[in-house]
Amino acid sequence: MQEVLFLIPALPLMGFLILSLAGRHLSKQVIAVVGAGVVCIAAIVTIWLGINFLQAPPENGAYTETLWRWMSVANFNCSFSFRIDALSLVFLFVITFVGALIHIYSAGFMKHDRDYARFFASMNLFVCAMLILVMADNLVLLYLGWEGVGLCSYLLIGFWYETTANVHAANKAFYITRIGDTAMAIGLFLLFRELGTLDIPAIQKAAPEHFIKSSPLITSIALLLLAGGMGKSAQVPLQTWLPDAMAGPSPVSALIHAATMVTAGVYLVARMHAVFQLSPFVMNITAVVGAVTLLIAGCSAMVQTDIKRILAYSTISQVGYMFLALGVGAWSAGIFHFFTHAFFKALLFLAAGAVIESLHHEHGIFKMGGLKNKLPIVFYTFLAGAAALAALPFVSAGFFSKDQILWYAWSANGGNPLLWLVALAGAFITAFYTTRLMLVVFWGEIKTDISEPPGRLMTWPLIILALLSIVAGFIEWPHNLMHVTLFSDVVQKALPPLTEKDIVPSEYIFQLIAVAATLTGIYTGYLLYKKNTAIVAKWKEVPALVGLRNFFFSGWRFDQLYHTLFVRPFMFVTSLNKQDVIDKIYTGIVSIFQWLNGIFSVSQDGSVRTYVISVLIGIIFILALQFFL
Amino acid sequence: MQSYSVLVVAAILFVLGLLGVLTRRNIIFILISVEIMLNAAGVAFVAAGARWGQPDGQVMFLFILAMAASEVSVGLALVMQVYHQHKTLDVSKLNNLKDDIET
Amino acid sequence: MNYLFYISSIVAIAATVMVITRHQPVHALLYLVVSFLGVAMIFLSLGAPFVATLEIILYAGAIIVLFIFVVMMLNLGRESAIQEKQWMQPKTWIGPSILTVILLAELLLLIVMGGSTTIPQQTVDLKKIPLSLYGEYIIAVELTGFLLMAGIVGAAHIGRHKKKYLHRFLKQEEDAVHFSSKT
Amino acid sequence: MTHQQLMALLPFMELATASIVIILLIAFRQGHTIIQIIGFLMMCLVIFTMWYVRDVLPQAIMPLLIVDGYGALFTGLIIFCVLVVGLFSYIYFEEREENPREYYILIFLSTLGAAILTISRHFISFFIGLELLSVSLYALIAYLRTRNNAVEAGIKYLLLAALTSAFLLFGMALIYMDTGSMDFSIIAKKLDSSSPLFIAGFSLIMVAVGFKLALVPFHLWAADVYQGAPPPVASFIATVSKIGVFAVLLRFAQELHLQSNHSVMTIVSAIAILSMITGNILALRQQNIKRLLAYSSIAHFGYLLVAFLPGNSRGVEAAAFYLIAYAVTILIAFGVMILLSAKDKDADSLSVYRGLFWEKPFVAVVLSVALLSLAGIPLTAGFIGKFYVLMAGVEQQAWLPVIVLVVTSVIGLYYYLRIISTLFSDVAVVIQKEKSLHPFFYAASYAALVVLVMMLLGFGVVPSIIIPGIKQFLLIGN
Amino acid sequence: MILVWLIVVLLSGGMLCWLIARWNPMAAKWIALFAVLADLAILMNIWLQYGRGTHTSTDTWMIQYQTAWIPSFGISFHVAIDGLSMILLLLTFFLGTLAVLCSWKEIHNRTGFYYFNLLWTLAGISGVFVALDLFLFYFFWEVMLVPMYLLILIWGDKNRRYAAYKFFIFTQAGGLLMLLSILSLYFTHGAKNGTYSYDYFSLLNTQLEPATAKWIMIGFMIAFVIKLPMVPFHSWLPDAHSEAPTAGSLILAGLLLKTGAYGIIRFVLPLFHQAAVDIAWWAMLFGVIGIIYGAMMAFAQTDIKRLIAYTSVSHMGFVLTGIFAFREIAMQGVVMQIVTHGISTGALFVLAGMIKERLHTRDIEKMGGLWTSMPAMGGVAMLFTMASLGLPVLGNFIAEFLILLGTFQANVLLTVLASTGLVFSALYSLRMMQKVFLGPTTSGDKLTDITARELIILATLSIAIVLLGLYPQTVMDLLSYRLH
Repeated sequence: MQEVLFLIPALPLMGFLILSLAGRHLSKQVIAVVGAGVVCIAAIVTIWLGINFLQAPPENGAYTETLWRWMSVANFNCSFSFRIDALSLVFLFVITFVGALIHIYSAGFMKHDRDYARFFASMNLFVCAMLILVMADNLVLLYLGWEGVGLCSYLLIGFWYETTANVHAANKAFYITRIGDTAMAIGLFLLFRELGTLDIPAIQKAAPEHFIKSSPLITSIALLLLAGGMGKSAQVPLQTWLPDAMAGPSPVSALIHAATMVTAGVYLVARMHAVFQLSPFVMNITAVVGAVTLLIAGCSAMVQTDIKRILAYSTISQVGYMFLALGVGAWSAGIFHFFTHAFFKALLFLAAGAVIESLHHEHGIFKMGGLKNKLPIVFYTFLAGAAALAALPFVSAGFFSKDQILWYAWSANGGNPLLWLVALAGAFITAFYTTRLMLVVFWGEIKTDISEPPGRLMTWPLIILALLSIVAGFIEWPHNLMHVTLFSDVVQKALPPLTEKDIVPSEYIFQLIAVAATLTGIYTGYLLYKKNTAIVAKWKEVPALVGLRNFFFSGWRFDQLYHTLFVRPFMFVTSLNKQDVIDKIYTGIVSIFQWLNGIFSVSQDGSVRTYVISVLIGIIFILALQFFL
Repeated sequence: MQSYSVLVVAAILFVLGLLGVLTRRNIIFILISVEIMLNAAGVAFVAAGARWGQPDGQVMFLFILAMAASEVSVGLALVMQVYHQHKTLDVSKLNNLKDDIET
Repeated sequence: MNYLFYISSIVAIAATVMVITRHQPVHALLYLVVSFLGVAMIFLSLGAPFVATLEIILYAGAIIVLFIFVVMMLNLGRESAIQEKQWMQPKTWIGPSILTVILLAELLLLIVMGGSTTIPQQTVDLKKIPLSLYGEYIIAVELTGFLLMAGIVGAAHIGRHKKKYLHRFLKQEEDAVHFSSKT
Repeated sequence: MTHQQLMALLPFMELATASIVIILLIAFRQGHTIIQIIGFLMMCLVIFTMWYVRDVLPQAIMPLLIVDGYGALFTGLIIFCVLVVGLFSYIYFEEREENPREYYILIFLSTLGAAILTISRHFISFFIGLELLSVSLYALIAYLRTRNNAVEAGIKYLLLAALTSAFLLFGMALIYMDTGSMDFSIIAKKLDSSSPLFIAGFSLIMVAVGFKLALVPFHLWAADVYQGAPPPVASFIATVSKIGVFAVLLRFAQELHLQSNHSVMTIVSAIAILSMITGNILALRQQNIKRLLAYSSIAHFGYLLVAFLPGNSRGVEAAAFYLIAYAVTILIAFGVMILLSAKDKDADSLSVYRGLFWEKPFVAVVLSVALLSLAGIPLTAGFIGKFYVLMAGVEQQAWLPVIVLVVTSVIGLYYYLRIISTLFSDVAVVIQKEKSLHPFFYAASYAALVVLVMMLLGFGVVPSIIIPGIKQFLLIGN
Repeated sequence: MILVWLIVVLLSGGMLCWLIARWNPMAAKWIALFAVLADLAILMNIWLQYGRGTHTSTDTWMIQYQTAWIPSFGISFHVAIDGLSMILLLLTFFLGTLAVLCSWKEIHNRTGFYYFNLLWTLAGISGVFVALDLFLFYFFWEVMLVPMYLLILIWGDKNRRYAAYKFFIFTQAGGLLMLLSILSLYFTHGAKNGTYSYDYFSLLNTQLEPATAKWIMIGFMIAFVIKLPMVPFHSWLPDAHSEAPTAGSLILAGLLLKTGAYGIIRFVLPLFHQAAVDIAWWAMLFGVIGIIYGAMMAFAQTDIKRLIAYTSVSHMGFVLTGIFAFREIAMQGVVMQIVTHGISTGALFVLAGMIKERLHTRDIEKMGGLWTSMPAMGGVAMLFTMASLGLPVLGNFIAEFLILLGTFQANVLLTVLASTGLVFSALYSLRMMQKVFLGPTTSGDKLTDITARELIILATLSIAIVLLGLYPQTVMDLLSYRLH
């Protein structure tokens, strides 16, 4: 069983190698078969492996496989080795399965693109890197995957590189995530210095023994790792890259910037729970970051006009929920939300992609409209996704996962009423903007002509994902309603147990409030964008509201802030010193000598008298020397 | 007679010759001044010889004499050449050889 | 003898001062003769009659005559005197004078610091001079011969007066041009 | 004078005879070539004799001279240089319409002077040797008297040389007054090292020596004279004259143990430091190769003084090796210049050398090697020389001069590289095809250059082929 | 003796190239290629013989050869290789081969002399890596200088004269100080032990006064950090790199800089251990300054070769920091960095050369969108850009990671600062990629993508960098031959 672990990342890697080396000479069909095929096989292998895993759990809760010794210096050893436990398995499943669907979708979506091979190569590489990330047995290998997905994200955001803005967006994504990565790397150094190992199981084991709980040391380690996670998962304050990352093709947004890569931070925090648990302070920080992020991003999502940006902000916001869950100690809830979110957000992006593709690459939602009848499959699937996003009670996967988070935000040991309140507000906001999106895009009158409806390659994945968006939640029910805990049972094996507060109000009340918030949100959306659109028009004349709207629209002006704080000064300093001041020192020395040469040359004026005077001065000097010695 | 008094006289003569070299423009004068300096050195030698009661000082003077003679002969030949080529004996006109500072 | 030394020293120094300040070449040369005579007297006072004689014969006699000969040959007279006069402004000699005075001061200081012994007032035996010349210093004398030869050969070559020719074949043409310009 | 003393003096006598022979040849109206060949043979004879008589060394010819290994080494070097200079002179003068016959007399006489300097141990021989050298040089510098500025260079050299000779004499007189002898070894015995008269005397002697070696601040003549003099004469000044004078200075210092005299060492260090700095800075932007070489030689003798400072055997070896390397290098540089000189104009402007590599690769490479040697880059003798000198300096822990040496060498690199980069620059000047040299001259001068370059590289890569020889020579008489 | 042959092959090959090019320039190329390949083969053979097996003997030196050279000074021709030398020599001949290949078409004139200089530079470099006599070391140190100078001077770009001077004078200035230090060490050692020798092994045992050791070490250090280069002494590098021909840049970046690092590891640390420990903090600080300063400079450049040159400054900052951390992990990282930087930066220079060959400009403002016409080159460029910014899988990551991991144990603050280099490297690398290969297409005419010869060069480099990233242990084992 364990011997095939390497196949899972190796298959996409093979696809990448074939496509990148020989891609130019292959026909599009072959490319699509190779590109999507390897991921499908990987998915099959994963599922087979998963079934085995569930049926006969390995002894220590994980499959491991060591490929080769990577580095071994002094006391530092690390290998190319994989390890799959329940947590990894969830991620593996999502990555390969959703990945496979998205690849299939892409085969249709990208069929007119010139760089078909490059697209699939990058996608395969991404899958490979992401798989390594979640399968890594040690943090160095995890870091390898971590950076690898960053690279692929960069490559794919800038896929249409001929537009400068896309390239800038790609760079931005890379830069900002790199900041987080660097922090994480420093965290690794610190961990290694303390524990002398970077193997994950070893860390899990050694950390509680070695560190004193809440000591500054463990806090800094956890903070640094968290910073890494925040960069990758677009959490405040490192969230600004994700909305821009929508410059990439929609399948990319679906795969990387919704389903998988942005949740790498979640994975990291969950994976390193041993470290995080030792520092309640950092746990709190994580929760607060999540809460703040979900609110900020949610507000921005409310006013966006670009369909993909709305989804992007909503992604940030949903990942914020996951962080919140992790922060309060509801580990499995966070992962569960990741699980459901992967389906419905991927679905939403893919569907949005289909919409955009059909509307001649139109992104603005106010230029869409009335697509309900024109693109029925897209509409219904989108609806399923939107319902999940808005957490429509009982009929969507999103409801089950989000409800858990809301509940634990208050009731878990790290929970807090304030966090709950924020999460609740977030739920309302989410419902509101989802409704707004649906109404504007699919109802109303047609504003842009439709070219061709998406083909079957594109619709089938949509349908599968839509089904999953509805049913995926059923594996885990709130325990006061129906005791189904299939998901947490599995995941819990790899995660610490949840501890709840002793005294909490009844869970039903919370569920009711949450449902109410969602429904209110949906109604508000309906009110403003369907029933009585005049209200919005009226608001547009109030300067304060317009200001607020612009503030939200620009993502709370984080970009401008960073621009003035970091980018501009950096550009200024570098451009100031383009010619290298240090070089001036040397050119200065040279000029001094040239000047001296000029001075000395004056003595060579060809006059005998000068020469004699020089002799005279010389002897005077030499004789004078005697008197001073 | 003290030895230093002779040396003082020799030094004065020597320095006067040097002053002559510095202040005169005519090459002939400069040569003359050099002769004065050589002569001053001769005085010092003879004085030193006298002090130690040796003939070496005077012998040295003879060599100085010979050297002065040969020097003057070549020197004057050069003076003639200079005069023929430059039509002047002004030493400050002889400055074709010098550093040309490039800019 | 001491008086002889001091008087002749004063004469020599005074005459030397005159040498370096005269404008007329011939005047300067005549003062130079006086200076040499003074030096000869100093030699005499130091008990070196032989070199005193040589000083008069060779320096005052031969070398000065050589100078005078050149001065006459080049016809340096009034012109050169005027030129020197223009040149001998205070600004030209004041700087060098200061420097030379410093040098003199340093030399005198070192000489005086060097202490003094009395110079014996006796003539070095005249015989000793030729004996050492042709005894231990014989090689030096021979070399002096070569030195004089170098002087003669050098002077003979340099002093030879030749027109500037680019090439020997051009000589005749140039002569022709020269000739035509004269007529 | 004993037989052995005569034997020891034989090479010097042959040198003297050579000048007489030339006079006789001139008297019998022999041509340039004959004179050249005879002169060449005489030189070879001198070297041969030197080799022949080495067994009787050391021989002191009291009180003036001592022919020991040290003297023989430097005399040999001088003769070697003259041999090469003579060859170049032949080529040079054959091209020019100037009667070159007296030239050889003067060359022999000045060589004699320099050779005497290397073996003198007495003020009188020191003085006579120096004067013999200088008086001949006056005439040699102005030898091409009809050429522009040759006479100017001659008169400048004459006036200053005579002036500094007066200083030399006065200095000698002071020392004589102080010690009662002009014999180096007796002076050493009687010397009270802190005697003011001696210090004054030595300072005045340093003026003359400094002048001849073109040390700062007595260096100002050098560039003008190099520029005005014919290249063979300039190379003669740069090598023979300086070697001779340096040899006598070194002997004087060794005999008197001057290196242990604090004030003397201060003077010498000061001069060395000033020379290194001034020479290199003056050369920085110089466009005239002759002047540039003059400036660089100022710096090089500053370096050499660093080897002079320790006063131990290593210092002497270093100086000897450095002088050998320097002489070979300078001869190459001037040889190339002579080879490239047009009839009416010496190849002293840097523009002549532009792109030379593409026109005459061999000559350019040879010149580059010489320049690299001057700059002290490995594979060349100049490197080993500089290394030797540094070694001597470091051993003595003369840190200030050593540091100055290093820093100024770096500055010096600039102008050597400037020439090299000119040689390799793209724009090749169309060299006017004048009457080219006779093939024989080409062959001869090329052969000479090849030999010199082989020496330069040989000493640079395998210095062992010469260092033991130097040591052996220096041991004779010690 | 085989080590002498390594150098002799290059030297004589160079001479032969020069001589034969008069008649047949093509033959010169083949001779050059053959000479370098021959050396590579010889070295591989040695490696297989000595390097692979588990070394049981305590002797860390694989091969030694010693013969008298200048006995009167105590100088011998002493060469030897251990793991470190072996790694660097392999790198030398590897990059040397590529340098010959990438000059194949670029150099049209004076081919013979060109290859002469190229091979002699390589000979000097290999000499530096094997010399165990300090004099010999210095000798080779300078020998590699002159031909490199000529390479820049003759075949360089527009401003080549200036660059060549600067390169030469900077290096020579450091070299002379090193010479002074060598001499001081020689005499100090001689005075203490009575034997005067330049031999590495005998000098190793010199007991030095702390003050003396400090001064002598500073002389060595200055020479090495100029070559490395450390920041205030780096200013020769951008000029030299940007003006040199492609092969010149390749050798400069790939090998010449490494001699500085090698010198520190081989000489400074063992000879003056305590003194080195004393200045460690400062050295690391300057390393960190170099990392950040170089990166910022690289970000500002518009000349592609200058940009890459400044990245070298930044990367070499890691080397300096790593060496003075005095941790084995960091040291392994340093050696990895030496190797991988040689390959990745070398590759970038090769790419820059290829671009310049096609566009006739080095100004990145005039480039853009080259991916469209040259996807293959773009892909390779992307690979090496990523290598340069330290992406895992590629060798540079291993190097930088190990260095930082090691230095972290020595000094937390400086390591944190050094780690910001990771961010900065992303800044300049991606900017370069964006300006050159991405963005709107500017060049109207169709450009040819890489040719077969270029493909060989780039593919070799790419494979090397990936292999180093995945199996760095090979290099590490080789090095531990020395360390243990």
